[in-house]
Amino acid sequence: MFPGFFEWIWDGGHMLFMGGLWYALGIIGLGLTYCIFKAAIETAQGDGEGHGHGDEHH
Amino acid sequence: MKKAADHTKPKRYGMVIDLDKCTGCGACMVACFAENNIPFKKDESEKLLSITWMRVYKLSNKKKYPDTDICYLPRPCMHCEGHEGHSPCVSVCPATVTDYSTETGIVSQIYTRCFGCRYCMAACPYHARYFNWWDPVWPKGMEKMLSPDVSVRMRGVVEKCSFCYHRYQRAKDKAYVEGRTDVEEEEYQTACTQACPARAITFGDLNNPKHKVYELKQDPHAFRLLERLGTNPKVYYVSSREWVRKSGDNYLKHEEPGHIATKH
Amino acid sequence: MSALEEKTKAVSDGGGFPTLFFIIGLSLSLIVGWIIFPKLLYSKKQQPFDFNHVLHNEMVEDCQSCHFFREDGSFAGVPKLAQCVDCHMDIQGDTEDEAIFVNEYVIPGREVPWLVYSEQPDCVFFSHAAHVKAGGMDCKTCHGPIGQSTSLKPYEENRITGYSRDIWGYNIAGIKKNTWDRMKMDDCSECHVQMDVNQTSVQTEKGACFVCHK
Amino acid sequence: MKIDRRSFLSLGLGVAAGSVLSPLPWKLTDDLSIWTQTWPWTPVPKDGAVHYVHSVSTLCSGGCGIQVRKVDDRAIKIEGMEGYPGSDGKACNQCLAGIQKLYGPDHIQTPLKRVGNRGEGRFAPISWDEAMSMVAEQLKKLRTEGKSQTLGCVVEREYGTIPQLFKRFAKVYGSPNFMTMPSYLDGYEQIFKIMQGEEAIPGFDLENADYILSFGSGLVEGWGSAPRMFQANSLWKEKGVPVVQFEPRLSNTAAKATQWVPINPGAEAILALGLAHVIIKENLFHYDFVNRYSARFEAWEDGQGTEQKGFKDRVLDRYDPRYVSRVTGVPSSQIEKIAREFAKAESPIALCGRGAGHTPGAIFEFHAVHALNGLVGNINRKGGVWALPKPDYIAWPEPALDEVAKKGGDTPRVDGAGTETYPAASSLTHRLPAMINDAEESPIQVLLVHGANPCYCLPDTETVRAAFEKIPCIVSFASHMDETALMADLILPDHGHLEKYQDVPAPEGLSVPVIGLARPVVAPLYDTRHVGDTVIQLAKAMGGGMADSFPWKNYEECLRKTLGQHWKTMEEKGWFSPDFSGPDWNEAFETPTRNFVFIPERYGKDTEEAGVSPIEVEGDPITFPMVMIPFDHVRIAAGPVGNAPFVMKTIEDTLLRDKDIFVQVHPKTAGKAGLEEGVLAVLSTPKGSAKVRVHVYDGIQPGLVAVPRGLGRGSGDEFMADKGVNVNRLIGPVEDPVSGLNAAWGIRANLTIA
Amino acid sequence: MDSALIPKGVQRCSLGKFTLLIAVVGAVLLWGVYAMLLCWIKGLNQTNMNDYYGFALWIWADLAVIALGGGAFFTGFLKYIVGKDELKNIINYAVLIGFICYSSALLILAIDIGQPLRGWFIFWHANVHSMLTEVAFCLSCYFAVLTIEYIPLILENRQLNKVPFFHHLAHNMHGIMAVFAATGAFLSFFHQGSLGGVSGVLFGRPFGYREGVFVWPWTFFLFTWSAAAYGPSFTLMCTKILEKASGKQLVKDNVVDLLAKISGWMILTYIIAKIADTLYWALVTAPARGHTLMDFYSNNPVYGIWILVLEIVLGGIIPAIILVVPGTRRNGYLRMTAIILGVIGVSVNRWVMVLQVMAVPVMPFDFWAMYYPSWQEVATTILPVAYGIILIALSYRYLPIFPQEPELNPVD
Repeated sequence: MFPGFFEWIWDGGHMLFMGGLWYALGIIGLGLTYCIFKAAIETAQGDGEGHGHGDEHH
Repeated sequence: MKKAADHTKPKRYGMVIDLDKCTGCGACMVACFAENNIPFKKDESEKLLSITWMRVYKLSNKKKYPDTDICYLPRPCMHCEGHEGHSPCVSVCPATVTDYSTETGIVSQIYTRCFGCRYCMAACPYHARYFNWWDPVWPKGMEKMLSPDVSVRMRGVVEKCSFCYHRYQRAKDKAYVEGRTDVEEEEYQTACTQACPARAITFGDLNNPKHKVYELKQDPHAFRLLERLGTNPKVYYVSSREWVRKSGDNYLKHEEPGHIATKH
Repeated sequence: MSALEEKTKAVSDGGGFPTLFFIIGLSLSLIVGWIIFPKLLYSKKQQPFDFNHVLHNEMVEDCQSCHFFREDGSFAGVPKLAQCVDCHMDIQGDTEDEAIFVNEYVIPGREVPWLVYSEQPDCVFFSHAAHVKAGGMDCKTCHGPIGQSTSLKPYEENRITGYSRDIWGYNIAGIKKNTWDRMKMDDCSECHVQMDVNQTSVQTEKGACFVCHK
Repeated sequence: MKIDRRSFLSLGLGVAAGSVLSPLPWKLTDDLSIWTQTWPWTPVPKDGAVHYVHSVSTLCSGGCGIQVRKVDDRAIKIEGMEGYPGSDGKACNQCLAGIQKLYGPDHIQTPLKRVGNRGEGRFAPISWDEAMSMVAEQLKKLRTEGKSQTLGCVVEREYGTIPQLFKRFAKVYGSPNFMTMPSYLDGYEQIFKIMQGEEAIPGFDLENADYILSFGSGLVEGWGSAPRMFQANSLWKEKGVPVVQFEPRLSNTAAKATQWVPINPGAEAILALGLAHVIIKENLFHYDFVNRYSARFEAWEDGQGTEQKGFKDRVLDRYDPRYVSRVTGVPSSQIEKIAREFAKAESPIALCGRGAGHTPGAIFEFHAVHALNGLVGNINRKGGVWALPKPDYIAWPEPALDEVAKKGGDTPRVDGAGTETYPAASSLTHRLPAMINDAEESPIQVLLVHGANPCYCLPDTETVRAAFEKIPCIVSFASHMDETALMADLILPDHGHLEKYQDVPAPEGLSVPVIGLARPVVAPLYDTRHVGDTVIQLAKAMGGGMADSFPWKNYEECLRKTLGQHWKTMEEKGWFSPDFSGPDWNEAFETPTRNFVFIPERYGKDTEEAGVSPIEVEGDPITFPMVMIPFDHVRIAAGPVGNAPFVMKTIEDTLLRDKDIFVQVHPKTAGKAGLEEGVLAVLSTPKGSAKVRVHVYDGIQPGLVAVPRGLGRGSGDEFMADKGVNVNRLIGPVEDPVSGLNAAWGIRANLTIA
Repeated sequence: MDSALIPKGVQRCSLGKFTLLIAVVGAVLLWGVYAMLLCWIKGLNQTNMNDYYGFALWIWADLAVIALGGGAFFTGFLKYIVGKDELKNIINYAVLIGFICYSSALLILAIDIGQPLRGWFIFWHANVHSMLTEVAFCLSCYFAVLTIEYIPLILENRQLNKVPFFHHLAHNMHGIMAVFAATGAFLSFFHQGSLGGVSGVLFGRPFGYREGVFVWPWTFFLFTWSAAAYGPSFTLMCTKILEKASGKQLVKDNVVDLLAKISGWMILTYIIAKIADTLYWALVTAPARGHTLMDFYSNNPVYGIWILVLEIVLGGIIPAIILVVPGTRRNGYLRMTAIILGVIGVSVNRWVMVLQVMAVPVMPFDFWAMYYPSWQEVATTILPVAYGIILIALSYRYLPIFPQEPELNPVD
């Protein structure tokens, strides 16, 4: 799964396949982290009321 | 600090089974059960749930009385070489449980690594792979007969014939202690070969001209099972009967066995 | 509302307390994971009696005098009673352990139930012959300086797996300093890759599985 | 301090983050997976020093030379012993799986006393002392009542020190009723007596024969010593030796043969005589042998001075190929062709003994087949049939017999063997049940059974059971629970086959005499006792002359003394081969004329008139339109001991599925009866009926129903018990009028949908 | 009672009626859970699988739900990447169905393997050459994506959204949803394909084996394509079912029409490719291995040539035509017929690629292996259906799944 594992070989197959996987995981992970942090900061700043969703506390 | 001592010439262990001699007695199966700690349960008559690394199939020429003929065909794991070691099962295993060794040409199966997805079983056209549907249970006292050379398998994993690889390991140990690096033909024989009372099974290195199998596989009546699929199996069969040879593979109506299969 | 409570409320509104709680949680679980967990994971067992390798080493040629190869190439491992009784028919020295040995095992003819630190799982085939005879390795590389020990350490058994702690290594993070600190598959493989031993696997281009497995 | 939701959440997040950064989750995941790799309940075999012990296995009638692989003190695996005569490095399935009999759950662990009804299987453990004194008392009582002849002993085979101890016991006790279980060897025994004048056992030099005619013998189905036969078969393939198999069903042997010749069952003798007809007519017989060393080939004068037709004329008169073809169903051209090939071969050999040879068959058949060997002069010759002397290494001093023993010993045997009616027979055990059932009081009062399993193996097992019900005291020496032991009052368990010393005259059918040595591979696991010791101790307990006739301390001493100088060889090599070089033809025959007699004295006037006709099977053709024939399958042990679990595992699913046995019928037969592959059906014979499944098989003569032997065990471990049907339950004996042997090859039957 | 949780501007049935529905379906769910536990505790001997039938009902269900769940990735792809904005009115539901399908698939895999506690070996000791490894990786990653897509929906629940953090989180996640959707589409393309590859690479099984390009057999592409083609149909079918169940129109006709049209064209192109593949396989691939097409469809009690006709004609050509031709597509009944036929078609395809592959004998002396599932297998296969119904019911009741619902069903 990671370079250095018994099953790992530095060949095209592993680099492409695992590269693709880690790339996808990276995007998901980073995206999610970004959302959470941004939401946390926005919450801390208390400007949660202005997004214009048709919600009741507007 | 590379060490060359262990590099012996690559081998391709394989078998030649003489179907004319095989009487279907089943001694190969029994010897295999005992050698490889194969579990047994109360009812083993449902063959699709019965673990037999070596299974003896009964073939029929499907002709009417009195022209009927039958032939037995022992089927161990074929240890397919496929294309450069990519046998049907080796390449599909998701967890690198099963592997092909270029040193011996043996397809290995590590039970403790297997998590039981059974993809390899789907991949094997010979049905040489078996799943442990049940926990293996030995009646009280009978676990005494278990051999320490072969690991006992747990429920939920796939197992198959290993060409009694542990015998190769043992033989190598003996060679090392005696100051040799390689094992002789007679030092490494599978349990079924050893047991076959008809001496129908011959086992050895298909690459080694000194081994009996080398010559036997070149018999004009030799064939392999399902050669046309490109599995490149290492078990050869010999039969003087044409219908038996034709039963070894699928042919279209107009095809003749000898002309189709890519030999050796 | 007390002053403290007010403070708390103020802090929690301002976001100070969550950080504190986060840190509390973090350190708690770190302590549990790194210190308490390893203690719980392993049970300590004592050997039947103590054994002094140094003392015995002085009387024999080398390790293989007791830990010998059989003719068929297999390795005998921990000596059986039959080997020990050559000298220990009766009590030789004045240690309490020897007295236990002679009285409880030699006289009734009972094998000593030694707990083997390096006992590998059943799926492992380890060839001593390949390493010692063919590879010319010494015992220490894998077993450490056990020959210089004057007493036996307690045997620690993993409560879940039932295997000796020596396999995973004493460092819970699995970090090793010496070659003999761990006996996991990767440790075997590391050396095999380095020495280019049986690197014949089609799948991994490393050691074929059936070299070390059975 | 107020812990609100937010603090709680933070704490949780902290714990989660800390856990991820600590080894706990990772190590636990890893350890859990390792836990699954060897569950606590998965046995882990202990390693140790490997060594091999050579022995001879007594699980099969062949007597396979074995080597047992041991790891420390555990027996792990059985393999063949290299160099052992006959089996040479190989062993049969039963013997290969023998470890399972050793450690298996049906190994009897202690002496048992019956507490339930006969056959119910309820026993209570008792001590050896108690058990021994119970038997001794019974025997003493019987003897004082002057009924010593009512002691019966049943063993599997006659040879070897253990059966001989029983024989001696019976003799000094005062009973002639020492019985052995039926087999094709009984037929050969009688044929050697009447045609060659010899007390002999057959040896077949199959390795050197160059033409094999088999009259239904299952050469690769357990006939003789299985591993030896397999190797012979392979040798034939290598050398191109023609093998012709006459059989109504395509058995494995037939499939392996060069030529399978389907034949109407029961007509084998006529076919053999048909072949003889061609050989004689075309002058293809062995002149030298027939002219110089045989008698009654040509016409001869009998005691009254009347001229009798010789074998030649009788055969020429009656068995011309057209007639034979009609009776046997074999085309006459084929008969002629095979006869010529057979006669022209260098060492042609003709064999009989159906299947694995569990039943003897008609004496005519043995006669006709053996006459073929005589015609080609292939007797006591390389590649031929040998009359081997019975093992004579057991040379114990003649016991002194007291009055009771003499009186009892002189009474006629219960089974009629050796009486005027059946002078050539030495044992006719299949007749015993009827004798008991017909008598008011059982003529057998105490029955000792060792190594044999009459309640399973004798034909018509229901009748056998009924007879056994009538015997007041049955003592079994079984080491594994079997059908007969279940009927016993007392079980004095013998050691298992891997736990004891024993001489094993083996292997069956080999052309040189060999005595193998079985030896203890492991120390006895349970509170069992060597049967030899038990017999010796019983004799001692009887006191007087009986005790004196058994002068040995124990069995081992008896065996060592008996084997004398050979003991050392046996210990080292595992066997010894007594000197034997066959006598010349001019010394070979001990008939009054010192010749090979083509028409024996007892061949009977009646047969001369009527000619040989097929043995009729029991049952009326209207109620039972089909004919059932039992067949042997190499993966099913049909002898006293049933299949080990490993062997059960090899049984094909066209023979047994779950608990149902399959019977084989031709598609036409099935079609007529409205049966299809796999359906449940009722197989009925005059002896009873059973639920079976149908296997439609092209390789069987229409009208026949073939049933595998060896299933339907009523005892033993869960792996073999109550699976399928014991074919002996559905078939009865048919007595051969000349020999008294059981000549039944089948029985009329009906197969209807269930 | 739970009115505070119900989205604004819509009407829902009474809590009692709802609870009854959940209870009934829940009972089925529990039955499934019981069977699942049996399989875990006692092992796979609880199933009727055997050494010839190593893949059975479950794997079919797995492949089928993943194909049907393909609606999520393809609708997402269309909305976020291609820019079909109308699809925002159905994307939530597509995501929900996708989430159910994928979570079910993972659950099924966890039951199907013989050693669940070692299941993670597939990641840890991955063999990158195995199609199953690719399936496992992409499946779990894509499941993560679907979870991410589903979370903001949950957070939009009236009460949850009151929590500022959740409110912001949902908003932010919506903001970069296109990135997730793109990643999801990428992953999905691959794992749908690898599922096709699972049987396509089995060169020991002439029935399943297909040639292809590089490491990918044709089935790799066919599976991706068919999932994209039939997935939206399944979304539409589920929408229709929910509309029937709730008695309300939830999505506007133009949205349905658009998705049906796209589905139709996809099916059409797919079925042409499938026919080409079948012909090549029947005329070239199989004969080269000694088989005729009819070898695969005769001498057994179940698998006749009808199965090929059902899959290609009834499940492919006919729905394709109905959905492509505007006239027939706009006819509600015909459209629904086409959609149902399509769903059957793709399910049959997955069945064939799993179960028939196992059933066809390869060794000439072998026999057709027939198999029927045990009740434990059936129960564990129904388990996801029950779970899906419950999740849809809960989501529909408490989350604003259908943006057009208030407009289409104004509350008095």
